[in-house]
Amino acid sequence: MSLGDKSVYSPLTNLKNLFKKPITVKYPKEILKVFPKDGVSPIYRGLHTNDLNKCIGCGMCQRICPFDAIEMKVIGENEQGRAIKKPVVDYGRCSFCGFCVDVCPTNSLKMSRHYIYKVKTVKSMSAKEEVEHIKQKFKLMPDESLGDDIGYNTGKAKKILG
Amino acid sequence: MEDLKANDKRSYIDNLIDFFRKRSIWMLHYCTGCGAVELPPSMTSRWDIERFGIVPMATPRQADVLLVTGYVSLKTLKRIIKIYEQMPEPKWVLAFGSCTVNGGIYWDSYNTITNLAEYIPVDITVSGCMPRPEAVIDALQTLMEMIQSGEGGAYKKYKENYEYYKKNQDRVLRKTAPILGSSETESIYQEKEGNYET
Amino acid sequence: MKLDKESIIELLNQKGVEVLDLYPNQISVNIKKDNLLNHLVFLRSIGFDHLSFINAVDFIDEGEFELVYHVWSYTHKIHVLNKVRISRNNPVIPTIVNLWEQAQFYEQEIHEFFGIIFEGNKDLSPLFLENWVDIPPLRKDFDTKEFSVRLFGAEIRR
Amino acid sequence: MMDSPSYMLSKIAEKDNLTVYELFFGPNHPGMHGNFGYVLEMIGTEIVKVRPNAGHLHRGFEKLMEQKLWVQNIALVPRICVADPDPNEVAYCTAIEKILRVDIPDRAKFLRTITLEMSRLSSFLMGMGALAAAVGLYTAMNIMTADRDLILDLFEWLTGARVYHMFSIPGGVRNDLADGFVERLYKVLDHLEKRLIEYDKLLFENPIIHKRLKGLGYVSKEDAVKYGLTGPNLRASGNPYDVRVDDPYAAYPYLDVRVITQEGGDALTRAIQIRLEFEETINLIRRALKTMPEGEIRLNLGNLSALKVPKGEAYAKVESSKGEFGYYVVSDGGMKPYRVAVRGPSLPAGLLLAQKHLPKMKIDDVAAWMASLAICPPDIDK
Amino acid sequence: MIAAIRVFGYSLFAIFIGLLFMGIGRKIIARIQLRLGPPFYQAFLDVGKLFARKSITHNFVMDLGMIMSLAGLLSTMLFVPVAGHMAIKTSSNLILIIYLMAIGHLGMAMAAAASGNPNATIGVSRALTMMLGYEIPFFTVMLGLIIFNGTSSLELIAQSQAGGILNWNMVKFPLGFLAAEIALQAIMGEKPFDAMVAPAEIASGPMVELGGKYLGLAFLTHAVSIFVETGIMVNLFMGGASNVFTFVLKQFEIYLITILIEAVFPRFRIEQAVKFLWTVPMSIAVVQLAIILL
Repeated sequence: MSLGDKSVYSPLTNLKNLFKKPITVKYPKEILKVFPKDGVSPIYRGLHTNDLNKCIGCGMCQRICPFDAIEMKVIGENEQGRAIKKPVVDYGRCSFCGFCVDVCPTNSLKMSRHYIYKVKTVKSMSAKEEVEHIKQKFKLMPDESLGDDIGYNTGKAKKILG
Repeated sequence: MEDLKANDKRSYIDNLIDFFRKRSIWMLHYCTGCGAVELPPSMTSRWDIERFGIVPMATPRQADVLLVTGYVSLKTLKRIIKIYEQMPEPKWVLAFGSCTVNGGIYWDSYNTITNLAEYIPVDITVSGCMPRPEAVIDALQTLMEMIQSGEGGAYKKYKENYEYYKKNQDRVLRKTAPILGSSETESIYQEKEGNYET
Repeated sequence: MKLDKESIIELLNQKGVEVLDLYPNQISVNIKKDNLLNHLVFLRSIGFDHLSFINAVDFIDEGEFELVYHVWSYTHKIHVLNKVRISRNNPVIPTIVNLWEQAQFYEQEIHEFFGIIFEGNKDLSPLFLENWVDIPPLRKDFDTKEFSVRLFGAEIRR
Repeated sequence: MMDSPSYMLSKIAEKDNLTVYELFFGPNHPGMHGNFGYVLEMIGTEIVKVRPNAGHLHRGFEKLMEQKLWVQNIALVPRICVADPDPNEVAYCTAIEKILRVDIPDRAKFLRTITLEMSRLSSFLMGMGALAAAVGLYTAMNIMTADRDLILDLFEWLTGARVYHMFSIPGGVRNDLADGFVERLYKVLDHLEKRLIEYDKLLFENPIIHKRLKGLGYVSKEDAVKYGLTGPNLRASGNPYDVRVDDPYAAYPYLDVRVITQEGGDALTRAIQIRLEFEETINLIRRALKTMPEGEIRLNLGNLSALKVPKGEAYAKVESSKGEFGYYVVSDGGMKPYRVAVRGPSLPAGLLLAQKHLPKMKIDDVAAWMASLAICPPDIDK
Repeated sequence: MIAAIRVFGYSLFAIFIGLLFMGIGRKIIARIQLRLGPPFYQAFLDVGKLFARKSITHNFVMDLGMIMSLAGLLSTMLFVPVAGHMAIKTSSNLILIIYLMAIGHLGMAMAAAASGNPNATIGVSRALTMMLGYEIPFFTVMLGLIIFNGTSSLELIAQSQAGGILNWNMVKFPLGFLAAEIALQAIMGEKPFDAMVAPAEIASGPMVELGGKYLGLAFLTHAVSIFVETGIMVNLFMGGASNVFTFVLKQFEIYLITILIEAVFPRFRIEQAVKFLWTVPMSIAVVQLAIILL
């Protein structure tokens, strides 16, 4: 298409948009209907979910995480007396890159298609307590609760990071 | 208009004023960090937060809510504090992204702060390494509910804990202690009026 | 007229400059500090007129800074890395602002991050950092993790 | 210089002792794109002197990258330029692959090229929208940003994230096209081409746009090369140089990239240049999709988290929508890069041209001048 | 006493209509941009919120300036006949109306200049230059109408166009209407001529330092100015209606034209705007004047 020369009437042709249907996605009531599954993309990198009985607490995700967002937390002892460790993701550091999911040997750590997580201010707290409060609330131990809607799910078998 | 019913402890006038404040939040047109690239999609035709009455305004005087989107470098922190103090009451702060909680991906950088709540009171902190437009709209909806129920009062905290915030701000924005001769010079935590005031 | 890589290497060897052939269209050249200017003037005369950018690398164990002047020729489609080694304790090098004006900002940036002084550059004021009193941050002996923990209270995990 | 208005104005100022006042076209200004600032010394509405006030977005990338493993930097690198993240990933990976002297499989090359061109489309849309908003045409900005969202949906489908894709890794790309992706990509490209007619009518044939942008920020053909301008700014001044043709990478050797140049060099030519390149990018993606081979999408470089790049250095260039993005990577054979230096395309345009163009300009054109040069402050500060 | 109540009633009516038009205008612009847009009563919500906020003033000149600008506009409104009847029985002299309108803009200029922000002073200088720009073509068109009707009272001009559309001034003097329409675009500060509140250049010009109640007053001033300017156009060219409802409808038609132009055109630089205003609408108005005189 060649670029026409300038004329006063050409912008006025855009007024026909008045009679077209607006393309707004009315978010709280409607959601995105672009992908095979409604909402976000089928392989969306959202908040983590972790299948706690498949997870062997090997710490591979902790080593690959570029920003030390994952910390292995001891949550008990197994029969041989060795500590059972599970990853805790600090969403104050996580960049949602998905490397931890790529290197997970047992493919237990996955990323769900959920992305809403927020912390509101607490009126009664003073400023100093508030800072700690926010930092604590953003450290989540991923478990099966978000597992209903799996998004990014690769695992070591796909040999993405070798 | 169901949210107009006067609940017990707040008079009808308070509810009406909160309804006005809820339905016409004006945000400051200032993109502090990289999260600001998700604001144009939210403000324009596809997600359109103007249907809630949320419009970007040019100056702090006209703005109600300050969106801190993403990381905050030292220079930006100085401007954010100045802008926050210029905004008239009632004002709110939304912190987007992981960089405002625990430093995010620049936690070990020498030029970005780790937690925004140490310097100015934050109403809602949203997770996401750049929250997507739906998360932005969800955060703004939560802010609207907080305003309607009178819960959004973080700006009152700025006055109550002013010396805590001021101490943090001065600690960060004043000159940092030089490492060159750092062995004998006192560390900046002892708050001694050193010879830094050049 | 378009020269290919071999003839350019040939030309540079005549000038008494040792050339390393890195990649199909990239060669690197080590030059001394004092004939940096006329080397760049020569390169520019044979067609290398695009200064991509200047950057510095801090080889702390050899006690030297290495300044790399990236020059590209639109006609020959060749990229030349001109490397200059200067000592680390008094890092001084002549400026090339009168060859390319945008070098002014690259030199300001390098001065701010490495502390290298460019003789002849009128304005080496800091560009990015505000009232910074520490050692220039991009030097290898500046530890950004320790700085971030001390000033901003970052948590170190491992 | 003698007859320039600002010189005469300063003469008048001395006579009538008008004070030169400082105006912060600073970080918080609706006309400012990104978090950047100019301190303008002005008389009336005429700018006499300008001082750039950069550094608001400085996060010290080059220092952080020296402390992370080779593959971990992939999560850090796209954050350098927000509008156009993919060239950073591809340039960083190409530099590593140059040092490793490996050649990635063809399908990976094509996937990288398609993500680069899609990111170029989304950045052009945002650039044109920002230019329209700078002169007050909010309708164009609204519709262009909505169309840009369609491309972000495709990115979300291909890579899993809207803006920061972290899609290419040393040795190839992370995942392959989902089925149904190519059909939707064709549909979006046709929609954009249809919408282009509307943009022409609204923006490029608008007489007031021509009046506002004609002659603003003129850069001659030789000056463009001398000042180090690259990308659409260089080609709008008449120089037919494009990194995808001069120094091809990824799949560009297999595709014929048509370089568009225009004589003119002012803001209007740059705006039309971006529009023509937008149209050419759509056709380039279609050509790439047709000739995309099947096959492997990653090279097996062993365990990437223990990747050791041999001693050496390399400079890799990528043509982003704003110009030449360069990565100079130095490796000392260890697990972490010894030094990564990033060349952002907006530094010559944002800092040097500001000294050249702004002093004789009025305050009303600063926003339009900056949008026409597509200045992206994050890649000045890095 | 009755006059006081009528004046108060008229002012509330003008503010209500103005805010209503602003809300509907924003909705139409949103629909042109293919998006949903705010509810039509959004302007009332904005004004309600603004008056519930703390506001910061720099000096008393800023307070008085804002009040003066609203008072100036409201006083102009009193002299514009709305469907034949007016708040107080006076002559609705056209020249008096134009003089009073300038007071409103001067009030805003005084408040903005007192706020001390350089952006505001640049905005004020632009607003006054723009006033210079649009008044000359607008006066020429009115001069033509005054000469044709032999009277400068707006009421009589309106009555002279009674009966059918055919003898509306818009039909009798199409060129005059076109020139006045372009000038109206500048009077209302809409897009091609909105250099004074250009957010991208001078951060919303005169309203930079106005927050809270002052911005509320500025909103009301803008609402009344919409009512007044469209009212003048309706009386001059569309034969002021018999009852109030058709008057408001005609006012909305005029406002609709300005909104449609605003949605699809960028803004001129200030000197381009004045040059455009002094050449294009001015020449049309002079031709119209020549037709009337011959």
